[in-house]
Amino acid sequence: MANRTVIPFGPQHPVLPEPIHLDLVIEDEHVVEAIPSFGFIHRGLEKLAEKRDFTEFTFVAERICGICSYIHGMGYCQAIESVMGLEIPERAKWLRTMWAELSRMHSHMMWLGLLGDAFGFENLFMAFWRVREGLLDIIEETSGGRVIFGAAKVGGIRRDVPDDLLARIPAQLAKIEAEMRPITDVFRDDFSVRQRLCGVGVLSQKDAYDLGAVGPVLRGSGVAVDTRLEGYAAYDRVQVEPIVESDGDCWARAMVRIREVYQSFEILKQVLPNVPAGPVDMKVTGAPNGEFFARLEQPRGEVIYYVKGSGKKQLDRFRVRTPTFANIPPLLKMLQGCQLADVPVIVLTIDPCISCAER
Amino acid sequence: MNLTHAILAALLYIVAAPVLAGLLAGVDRIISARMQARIGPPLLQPFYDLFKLFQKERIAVNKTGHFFLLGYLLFTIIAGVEFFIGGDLLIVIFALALGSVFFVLGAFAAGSPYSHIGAERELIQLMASEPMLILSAMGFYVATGSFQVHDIWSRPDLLIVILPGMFAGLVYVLTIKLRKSPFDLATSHHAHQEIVKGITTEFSGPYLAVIELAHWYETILLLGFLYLFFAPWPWLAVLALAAVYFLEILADNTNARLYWQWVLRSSWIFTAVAGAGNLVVLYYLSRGGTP
Amino acid sequence: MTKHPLKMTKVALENLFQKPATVPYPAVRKPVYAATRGRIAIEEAKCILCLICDKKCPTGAIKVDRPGKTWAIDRLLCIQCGYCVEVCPKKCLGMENLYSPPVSAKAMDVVNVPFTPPPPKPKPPPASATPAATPAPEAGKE
Amino acid sequence: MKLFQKSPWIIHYDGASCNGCDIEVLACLTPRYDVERFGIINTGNPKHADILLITGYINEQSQPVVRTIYEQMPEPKVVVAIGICATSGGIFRECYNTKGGVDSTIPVDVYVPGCAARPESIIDGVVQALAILERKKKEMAARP
Repeated sequence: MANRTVIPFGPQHPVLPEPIHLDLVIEDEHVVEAIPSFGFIHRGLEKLAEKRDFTEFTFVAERICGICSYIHGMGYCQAIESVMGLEIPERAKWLRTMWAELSRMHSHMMWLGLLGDAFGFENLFMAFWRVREGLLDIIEETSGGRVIFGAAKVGGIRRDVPDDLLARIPAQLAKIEAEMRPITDVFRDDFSVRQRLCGVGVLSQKDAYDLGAVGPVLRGSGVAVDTRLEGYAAYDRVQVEPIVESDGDCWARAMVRIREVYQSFEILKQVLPNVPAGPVDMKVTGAPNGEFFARLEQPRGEVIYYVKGSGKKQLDRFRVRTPTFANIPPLLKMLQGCQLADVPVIVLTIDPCISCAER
Repeated sequence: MNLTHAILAALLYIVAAPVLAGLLAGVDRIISARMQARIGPPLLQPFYDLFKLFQKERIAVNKTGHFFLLGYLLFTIIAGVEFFIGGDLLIVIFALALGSVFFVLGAFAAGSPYSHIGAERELIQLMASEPMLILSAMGFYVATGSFQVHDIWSRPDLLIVILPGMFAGLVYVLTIKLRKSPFDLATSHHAHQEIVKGITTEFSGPYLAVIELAHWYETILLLGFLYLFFAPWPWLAVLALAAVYFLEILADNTNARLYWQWVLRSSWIFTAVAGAGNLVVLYYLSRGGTP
Repeated sequence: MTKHPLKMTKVALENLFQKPATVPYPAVRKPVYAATRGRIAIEEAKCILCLICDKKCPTGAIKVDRPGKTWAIDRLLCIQCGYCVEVCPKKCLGMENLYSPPVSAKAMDVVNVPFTPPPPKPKPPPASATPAATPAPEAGKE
Repeated sequence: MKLFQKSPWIIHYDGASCNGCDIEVLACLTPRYDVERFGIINTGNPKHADILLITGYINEQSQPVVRTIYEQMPEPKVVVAIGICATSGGIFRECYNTKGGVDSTIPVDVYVPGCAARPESIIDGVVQALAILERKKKEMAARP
């Protein structure tokens, strides 16, 4: 005979740096239901595409989200290039792959820190963000921006990376990897961390599939789907295996991300020595006429870009289905019946990027 | 202890405890920052914070809540004064509990659900910590034959030797009382807490400062409790207290926040094993080995 | 799987006895890289007031006034994308590595440009804008 | 003693930004930049905060939220708009549901440019805000 209380969670909440509002109906400390409300961050970028020149829209596409910024820009450009039938230079493809992996790593490390923070482990937050700064240095040195890379361009990339810099990166990455090891071990082994993650927010394989989960949420529940296997950019020439955990709980999702960071180190080891010489961009004339779906793997999961043009400089239609958007139904499922203390942890395990979800 | 001494001790506690606790909090924050590979704030930062809070605008969510807060401060100080003038240990423990109850009532007086949940968790923490405190009073009684703090600290023998379980139990409970991770359920020194600031959410400006001040008095009182175990050897006591506090900071920086169920269960088990176990052994020994 | 229950304790204690990772910012500044995008700067002597940057800027931060002979940028609108630098036909715009400082009031950064545009062009403003903008894509993709 | 300069507590709200500035605000708290050196704590609770760091522009839905947070903060308080979106609407200025920068809803004291604003820039902005906070404190004391 517990009292039902409604706890407003967000839009301003210390655990969530982003605005999403959840009305948590709780009995004692158990969540009976979570009712989301959205729109705090809706910008209407898909409408904006109709006003902007399609090449200039790249800058907007990069700002769909500041965390997976580069992959948004890259995915948009890929969709446009496919409509226009452009085959971009090899060097650009390899450098795109490099940045995509760097951005995945920085996103995952950021997330691991935030997850630590969500269960009150401040030191873990600090540790991951400390290590992540080294990665941001690499990103800034190669692309010129810390979080918004500004390197995507229709027909290639906007900025070439000098070869001596490319040669220097592996050493820097090795240092970061060495710093990563002890703190990811904490995630794997620490008693209090396991108390807070194991068996929490379990999403069965069937539920994950039926509710349309994507990315680490889906893979954490034992479904091996990774859009990188589609072989866009240079992914057809590097070895990528989908990383799968079978438990479906918060710990499994964290493990998927940790292992993906290490996988990215491996991919970069394959990419960096193999970047071919040559031009990085090509001349783009005309305007897109036709439509295309581009599918990419973001840190948060599969993202879909749809573009439709009719030979004008402005696109007729632009649509992006972001991974967070797809992961919200599984989230609501996971929240049912959890403890109040688990809410931030579970919300974070889908790696919510609300600005992606609402565009 | 005569009256003049008592008044002096009380005044000394009222004046010196916040200074000492503030410095301790400053050291705590610096060491925490270093453990996180940061430089951290200046040593006097807790004082800057406190005085700033007193200068902020007064926003009253609920006047009753503020009255209860004054009760919290008052009873915490009374508990401390009773302790440092060498008074009755039981009065100390119950005045301290009363102060905490006032704090909880203050949080309940505000309408916010965060504040309510924080208050409920504070009650749970009280439930987790009180048995050990009461048990320790019994431990002191069995060991010294008196509940008077004055009698306990003027004993020539080192109490830690016969009450190690009590000491361990109190250290465990201290983590709860100091609001350190893994037991920072009701509120936290850090921002990131699923219930925002928990029990302190609805208090701002000077009222928040009162809470902080009361917390400081409480910290010194609890450290005083631990001091009793080493009373004849002050240097050893200071060293031991420093070590205990360092361990608390280390625990804070190496643990996730746990569930309230876990906190309650573990502290009771710990109380039962370390505290009660110690007591049983003590009884056994005091009867010359016959039960 | 190996168990390291005290791994974090080790990390915390190591951190305690090491130099903090902090760069004490106002006193010491982390070096900027050659690629770092900070703020847009103009070599006004080279500018021909062609309006391309004005037209191409994704946020409309750059305002070029041909009759008044000024080039102006709103620092609070500039997203440092560097597109103007790419499209400038005279390469008079550049990306500095240092960012622009915070301000408490909004203001345009106005630069006087010595170049005098040929007189016939600015007379019909819509007509002058179009021919100036058309060569832009070629200029940007050389 | 200039206490407000020594102990500014911040609260961070994401109006409608792309997250770029938000993660840079959080990066300020982390070891590399460590703003706790200036006594800055991220409180996450408007009732405890002195400085409102706000990123992203304002839309219909976030407007009442921003206003509420601002009103819940006790005096003296300052608002720092971080990033281009917060200062002017930035690249999303022409979107259909934009209200404009943060100053369309609440008074802004310091504008921090940058897309995304760099942590150094944010630190500069907050340090500028401290002087304003101190001034507001004096004004508050002078008021009857």
